[in-house]
Amino acid sequence: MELTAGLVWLLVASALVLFMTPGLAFFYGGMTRAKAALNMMMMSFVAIGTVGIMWVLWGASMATSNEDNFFQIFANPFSHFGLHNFTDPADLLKVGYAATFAIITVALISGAVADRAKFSAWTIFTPIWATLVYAPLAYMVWGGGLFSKDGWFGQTFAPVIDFAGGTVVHINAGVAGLILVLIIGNRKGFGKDPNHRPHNIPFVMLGAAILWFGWFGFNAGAAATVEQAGLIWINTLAAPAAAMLGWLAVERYRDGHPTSLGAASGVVAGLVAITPACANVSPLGAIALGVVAGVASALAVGLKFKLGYDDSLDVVGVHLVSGVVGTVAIGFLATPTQGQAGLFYGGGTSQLVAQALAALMSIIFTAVMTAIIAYPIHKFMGFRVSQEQEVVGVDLSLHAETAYEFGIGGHGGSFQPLHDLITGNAPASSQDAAPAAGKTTEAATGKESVGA
Amino acid sequence: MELTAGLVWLLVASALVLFMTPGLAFFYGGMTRAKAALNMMMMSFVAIGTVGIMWVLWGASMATSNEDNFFQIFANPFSHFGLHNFTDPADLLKVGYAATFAIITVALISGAVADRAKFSAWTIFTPIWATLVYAPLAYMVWGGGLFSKDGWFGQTFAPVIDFAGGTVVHINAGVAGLILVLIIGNRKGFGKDPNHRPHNIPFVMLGAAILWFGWFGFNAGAAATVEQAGLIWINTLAAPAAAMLGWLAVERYRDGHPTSLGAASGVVAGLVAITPACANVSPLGAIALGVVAGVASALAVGLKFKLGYDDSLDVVGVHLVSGVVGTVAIGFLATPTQGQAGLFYGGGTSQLVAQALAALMSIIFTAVMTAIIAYPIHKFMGFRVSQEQEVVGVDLSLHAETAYEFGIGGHGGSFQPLHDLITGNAPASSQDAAPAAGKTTEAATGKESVGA
Amino acid sequence: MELTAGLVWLLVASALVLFMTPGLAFFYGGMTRAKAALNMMMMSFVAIGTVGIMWVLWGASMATSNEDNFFQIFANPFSHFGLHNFTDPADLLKVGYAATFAIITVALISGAVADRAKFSAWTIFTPIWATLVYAPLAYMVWGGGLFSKDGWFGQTFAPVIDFAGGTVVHINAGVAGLILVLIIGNRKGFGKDPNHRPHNIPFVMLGAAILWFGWFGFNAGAAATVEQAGLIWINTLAAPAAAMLGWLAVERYRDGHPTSLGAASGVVAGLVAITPACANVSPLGAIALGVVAGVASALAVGLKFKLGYDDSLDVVGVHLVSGVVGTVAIGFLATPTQGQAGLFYGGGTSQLVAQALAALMSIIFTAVMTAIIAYPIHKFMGFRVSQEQEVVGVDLSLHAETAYEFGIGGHGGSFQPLHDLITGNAPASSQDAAPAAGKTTEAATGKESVGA
Amino acid sequence: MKLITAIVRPEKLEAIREGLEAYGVQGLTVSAASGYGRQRGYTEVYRGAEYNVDLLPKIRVEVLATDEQADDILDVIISSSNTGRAGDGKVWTMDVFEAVRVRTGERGVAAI
Amino acid sequence: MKLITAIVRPEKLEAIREGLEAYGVQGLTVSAASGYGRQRGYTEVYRGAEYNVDLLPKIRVEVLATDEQADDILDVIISSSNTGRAGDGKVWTMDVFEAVRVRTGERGVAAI
Amino acid sequence: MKLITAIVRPEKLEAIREGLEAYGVQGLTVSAASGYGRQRGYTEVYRGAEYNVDLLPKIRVEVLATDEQADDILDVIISSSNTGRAGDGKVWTMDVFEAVRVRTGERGVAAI
Ligand SMILES: Nc1ncnc2c1ncn2[C@@H]1O[C@H](COP(=O)(O)OP(=O)(O)O)[C@@H](O)[C@H]1O
Ligand SMILES: Nc1ncnc2c1ncn2[C@@H]1O[C@H](COP(=O)(O)OP(=O)(O)O)[C@@H](O)[C@H]1O
Ligand SMILES: Nc1ncnc2c1ncn2[C@@H]1O[C@H](COP(=O)(O)OP(=O)(O)O)[C@@H](O)[C@H]1O
Repeated sequence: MELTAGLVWLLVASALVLFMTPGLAFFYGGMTRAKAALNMMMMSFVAIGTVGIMWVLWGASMATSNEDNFFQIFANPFSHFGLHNFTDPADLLKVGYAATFAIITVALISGAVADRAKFSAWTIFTPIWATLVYAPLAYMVWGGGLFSKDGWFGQTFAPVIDFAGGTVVHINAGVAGLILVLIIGNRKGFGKDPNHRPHNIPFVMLGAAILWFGWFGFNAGAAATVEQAGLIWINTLAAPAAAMLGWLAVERYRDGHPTSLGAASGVVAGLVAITPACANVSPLGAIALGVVAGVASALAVGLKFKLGYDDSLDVVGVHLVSGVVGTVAIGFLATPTQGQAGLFYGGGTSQLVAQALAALMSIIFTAVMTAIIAYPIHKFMGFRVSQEQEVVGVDLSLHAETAYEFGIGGHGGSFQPLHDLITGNAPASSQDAAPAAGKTTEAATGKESVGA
Repeated sequence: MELTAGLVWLLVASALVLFMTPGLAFFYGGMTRAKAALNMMMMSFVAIGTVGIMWVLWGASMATSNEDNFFQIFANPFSHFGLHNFTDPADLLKVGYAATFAIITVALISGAVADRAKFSAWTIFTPIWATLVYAPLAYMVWGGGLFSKDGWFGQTFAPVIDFAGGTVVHINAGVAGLILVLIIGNRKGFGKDPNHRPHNIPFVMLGAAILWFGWFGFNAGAAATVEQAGLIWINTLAAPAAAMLGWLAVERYRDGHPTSLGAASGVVAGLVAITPACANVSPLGAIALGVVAGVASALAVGLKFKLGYDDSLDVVGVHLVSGVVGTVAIGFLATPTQGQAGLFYGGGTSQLVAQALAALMSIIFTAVMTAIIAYPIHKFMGFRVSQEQEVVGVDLSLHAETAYEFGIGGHGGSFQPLHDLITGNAPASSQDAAPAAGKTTEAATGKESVGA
Repeated sequence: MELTAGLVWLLVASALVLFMTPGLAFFYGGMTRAKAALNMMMMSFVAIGTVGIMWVLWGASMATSNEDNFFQIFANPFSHFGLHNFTDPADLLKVGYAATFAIITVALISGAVADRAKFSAWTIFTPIWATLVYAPLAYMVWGGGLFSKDGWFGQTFAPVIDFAGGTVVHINAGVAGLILVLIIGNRKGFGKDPNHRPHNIPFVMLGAAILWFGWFGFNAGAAATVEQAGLIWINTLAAPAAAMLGWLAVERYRDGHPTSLGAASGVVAGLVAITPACANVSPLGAIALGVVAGVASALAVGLKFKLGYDDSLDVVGVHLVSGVVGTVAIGFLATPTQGQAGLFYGGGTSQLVAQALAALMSIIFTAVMTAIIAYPIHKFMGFRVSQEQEVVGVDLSLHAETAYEFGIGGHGGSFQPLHDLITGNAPASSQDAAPAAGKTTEAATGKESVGA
Repeated sequence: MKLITAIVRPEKLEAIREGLEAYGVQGLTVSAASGYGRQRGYTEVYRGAEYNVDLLPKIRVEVLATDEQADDILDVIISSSNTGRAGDGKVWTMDVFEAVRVRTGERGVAAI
Repeated sequence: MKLITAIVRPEKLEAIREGLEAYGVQGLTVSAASGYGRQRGYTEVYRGAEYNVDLLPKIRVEVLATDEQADDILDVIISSSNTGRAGDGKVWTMDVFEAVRVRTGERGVAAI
Repeated sequence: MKLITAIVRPEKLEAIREGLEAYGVQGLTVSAASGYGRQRGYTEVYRGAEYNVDLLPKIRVEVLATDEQADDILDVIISSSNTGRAGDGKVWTMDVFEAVRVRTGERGVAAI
């Protein structure tokens, strides 16, 4: 089958959404301390690896509608295992697009546990969580399950409107982050240590920019018509623009200074809020929604200090809060032209009830399931590093690396040519191999230490 | 209406062009001092907010052709207020695309006033300028106004050829930057202070890369045919490539060293020059135009020191100069296949006269209007920070942030858990709220100061 | 001709692939020392300039199939000189797409000679190498030459399967890098100097992210059908995901620590390996291929220390090794649905033989040709800087710049307003020009030196 | 007068400051340093190549003090930065010939 | 011989250098420092959480000098870095036992 | 006791460390500095505007030593960092009144 316009757009949108996860790595990585930046970024990167592979193997199968499902909660993981048995020519494209959503949802969670999560535990947690939490929720909302028009919930209340992932992605990640924090605990010095402030704000802005760019694929990738694509595009511009101004206004009036971290955060809050609503609100509705989300999240990020849980990079304050704002706002703002109308457009309260209830049920589902997955991992292999590793920095202690080395002022050290170990030869034999190798081995005396 | 290939391309192109503005933030942000980097980036980011919202509300309406216009200068701002009343299914897509042009044009101006503009004044200036300067010029050139084939100028001389914004975007921004500099004045130490040199050249290159990438959407987004799209794509590769080499050659022979800042600047100069001409010159013409633009801007950036105006990041030298080069070059290089031929292709001087005259009229229009907007702002609320704020750095004094914190060597300080203020509770009451909150409040003794 | 879906995708893909070269600049630039970062990035940037222009002038003509070729090795460079004489409306789009491949292949080579190559020599080397090595190989494999179905090799053995450039791009660049290293020699302190470690790993990850993003255009840009596009997309996700995990596993078990540099490197190794095979293996095949490539390259990067050649950023270990892995693996893993089946799918050994032989012949061709080009350059103009320039850093000695300036802790210096030289006026005359210019000139006393 | 120079663990800065403030010291100067001593370093790995980092981050704290206070200040610094493990650092005092407060030009003990 | 150490405002480096050069000093060494003193700090805000930065950037200028010149140099530094506001910094001198120019091995006053 | 301070070329750190280790020194402290002296600087160019950088990167190496060892250590440092060209740097020694090892509280020569 020849490429169609819609499928070319899906192809592009999938690449855009995949690009968002490294964007998130920068958004988060710039917000941590310098000595934990690589680890922060690695949590996003490795999620592409683990969730990407898991999705190809059984995740796509679990989230795809077919006859063979488990109580409207997930589909048979083996019917398309390894992506075989697909018949529609466009199916692989759709699987790719869906994979990128699974990946970023998992990566989003990592912000809550910055600076202290054990990388090995995270690597194990990610594919399990994607299997037991993400894939079912995606199936329930988008795959024809519980919350869809064919599901029990959809038929009892109303089918949930969640165009691009208010519940499936943002509420889901926000709740999972909160549960992880409650299980593994706060950072040493939480709320007191000034070194917990962002080490590289331009990276945060770069991350926000990549996220925004990719979000056009995220929101509009599944647009069916020109009208819908145009509306989604405009809303994906307007809501974050408004949320940025909203967040900055809060800062201006509360703290006296509008900050760049606030601008970047506001953009993301606005993007989160418009995600479920992008195809169902008018441009003016998107502006209103953006302002509300920006203000709500700007106020919410301070809550963790009041309540004492160290959601380090505000996954709750930004993704859960603005995710709920966006999901519930649909009940008010949905325009009649795109299906069910919201309360403000004379559609009554039925959609509002459905939205609120679905948000609540997603929260409970994710909270319970995440605890069931994370608690045993924490119990048996440990989900956080030792205090000493935290003080040294997770980059060094887990990855044996430091993010930057700008010269004498940075770290330094001796080069130990342990490369012989790489290939398994003894130093003695390698000395004869080649002049340069001999030179290398000579260095192994431990005398060549330098640096600062 | 189903998605068509052309509209999918518009969808992608719009996202690409929006991505250019954060790209510009890095291009500019890397060129300032470290202590003003965030403010520089914020001027671009906030323009997405203010101009984005303004465009949705009334800007799109002003720039769009309809019966109801004001002396061929702008259209009725209220006929499509909030983007209602559009009838063509593709209209919202076109509005989105146009919005991204308005945004980046405004952001471009900020380079002229790096390190010293007041952020609040800038936030107010941007939507007003976009309303009174950008939207009219866009209407006059592209919306069916003065310079178009139906306008007075177009019928008297010839319709201006400005495919993607030589006058509307680059000349416009360059002139506005110059006027702002003349109004708010030079940086302290202009021309003498070695700390005015770029603090992060990789960021400049990243910005240039993102700009180039997005510029394919900028130039080719409105391509009508395959032939045109192909030609524009090639020209958008060839002109900046040639301009990069041209700029580097100037540096090699004048200063002895080809620099990376020069390479990045040359790329942008070439992109600027090909912008109006991209659909009307041959690939060889694009190479020639690129070389001329690269050389011209490389020579022009030194002028500010001679003439004594502190166009800090060379908005004039790059955007105005190469914008004029590109706009006027069309009069010589336009190929006959794409409409009116240029002088070198036997088309006579009529197009050349039209191009030069239009450039001149744009310069005058923008200069006058920008002065009318900026002068009162400067007079009544102040458009620049105090000398002390400039010395401390605009990042700290305006945004209460610093861009980087790489460890002990950087800034440091005490964490004052003023979070209680966030939620409005008194410290005392919050102490009882939760154990961790109590811990936080305990820190408020002001004794926990650390850092370096 | 109106835009078609396939051509819109080509338009987007071309922009994506062009974006890869700056991505590579960051991937490589982050891996060098801080004092050589700009030079590293410049080698990629200038390749866009030199190869871009060369491709427009004669490269496209050489690589394009037509009657008039030279022993099936390259086509007539003059038949489409300057891109004239093209008749198919889509031809310019295809030329643009092809140009981006030529550019990145050349840029890839630069990693081998980090920190010491002379920029002027590199600038001359790049267009010559692209003309005499890249364009012929592209013609032989893709343009209808030797290795294609109409060529001698293709008819004798089997047409080589190299969908997106295992031989043309990666083996080619890897071999050229190796030859360059052998000609210009190792860095001072190779294998001993701890300062040779990466200075900015987030940049490496940014580079890897941009590469991955662009690689969807690279691999899928030429997809003919929806099925093929979907398969390629999935494989371009799965193989690097698997390779990342493979590389991390090697590090975990060999060195004790999975690193972020390893994750980024694994991604690139997986992308390299899937490049030739992307349209011919199943998703499970892509996962297997990714794991093998990740493990193979993780083991191979240590070889340079054993063998004593300073392939600084592992062009051989990553691009040559994984390029060979991918090219040869097709002989085993090619599925029957996409043409010739591989050994594991009952296709016999004929394709395997063709793949291995073609890889070998490419290696020999590139090695010989690169030596013929680079050796005279090294002999007559010198291909590497002096030892003193290397110690000072190539950024300062070749480009008169430093990458970063974060404040007092960095470099510093006096601002010498030599701007007068720029415009050629004597200081005295310029003093009268304007008050600010006078101020500037006053600074030329050399007393205003500051910094640290 | 004396100048007390302490090369100590970076994470001890806060404790030292609190201690000195409690004792009544009005000012101090901090800068970055790296040290090599009995404390063992750590290993960094880049593409399989190992680096043994044994120059470890430290901070230098300097305090100008009168002869009388110098010994007390020494004790305050030591007690607030001691952990009992290698790498705790060194503190030393030197005689100062003259000291001046730049703001006022005051000299000697008045300048501290 | 004496070593003069000045902890002063970063923006004063240029003035000090000009002053010392005019006086005839041939060399000096500069490094980064942060200081805590009577000068009040500033506030940084990140997502609503406030940080009170009171360790402020300073530079350390060090000059080796003969006993005779030491006092003049002290005066030059003070007069070129004084602004009269808190945060101007401190300058102190210490006795140097021996000094060597590495290039030639010259010792004592000849090494300066 | 003596404190030996050396301001030398950054690339000489390794040689100094090897020399001192061979001599038997157990620890040292390194920090970044920039110096201005007889060594000429270099030029940076940004968009055609030239900057004459004459503050050049140096490192500061500090070693605490007993009075007896101080002179030998001085010699070791000088011989391992000398290149004979301008910019080699300066080394000086100063008397130390008291020294303490933070870990154990040992004072005087025992603390070195
Ligand atoms: N002789 C010395 N001269 C200067 N600094 C030293 C000396 N010995 C140790 N140091 C500094 O003290 C720090 C701690 O030294 P270390 O030997 O680890 O502690 P300890 O002596 O308590 O075992 C070192 O990192 C170094 O900065
Ligand atoms: N007792 C001290 N010991 C060491 N450095 C000091 C001392 N007091 C002040 N300083 C340094 O001098 C700087 C200026 O001190 P400050 O108290 O603001 O000035 P002043 O004493 O003129 O009011 C401080 O930032 C700090 O670096
Ligand atoms: N009088 C001085 N006081 C402090 N440091 C000095 C002095 N003179 C030189 N230096 C330091 O020594 C370094 C080398 O000085 P330089 O004059 O180039 O060497 P030389 O004296 O051997 O020619 C300078 O960069 C500076 O850091």
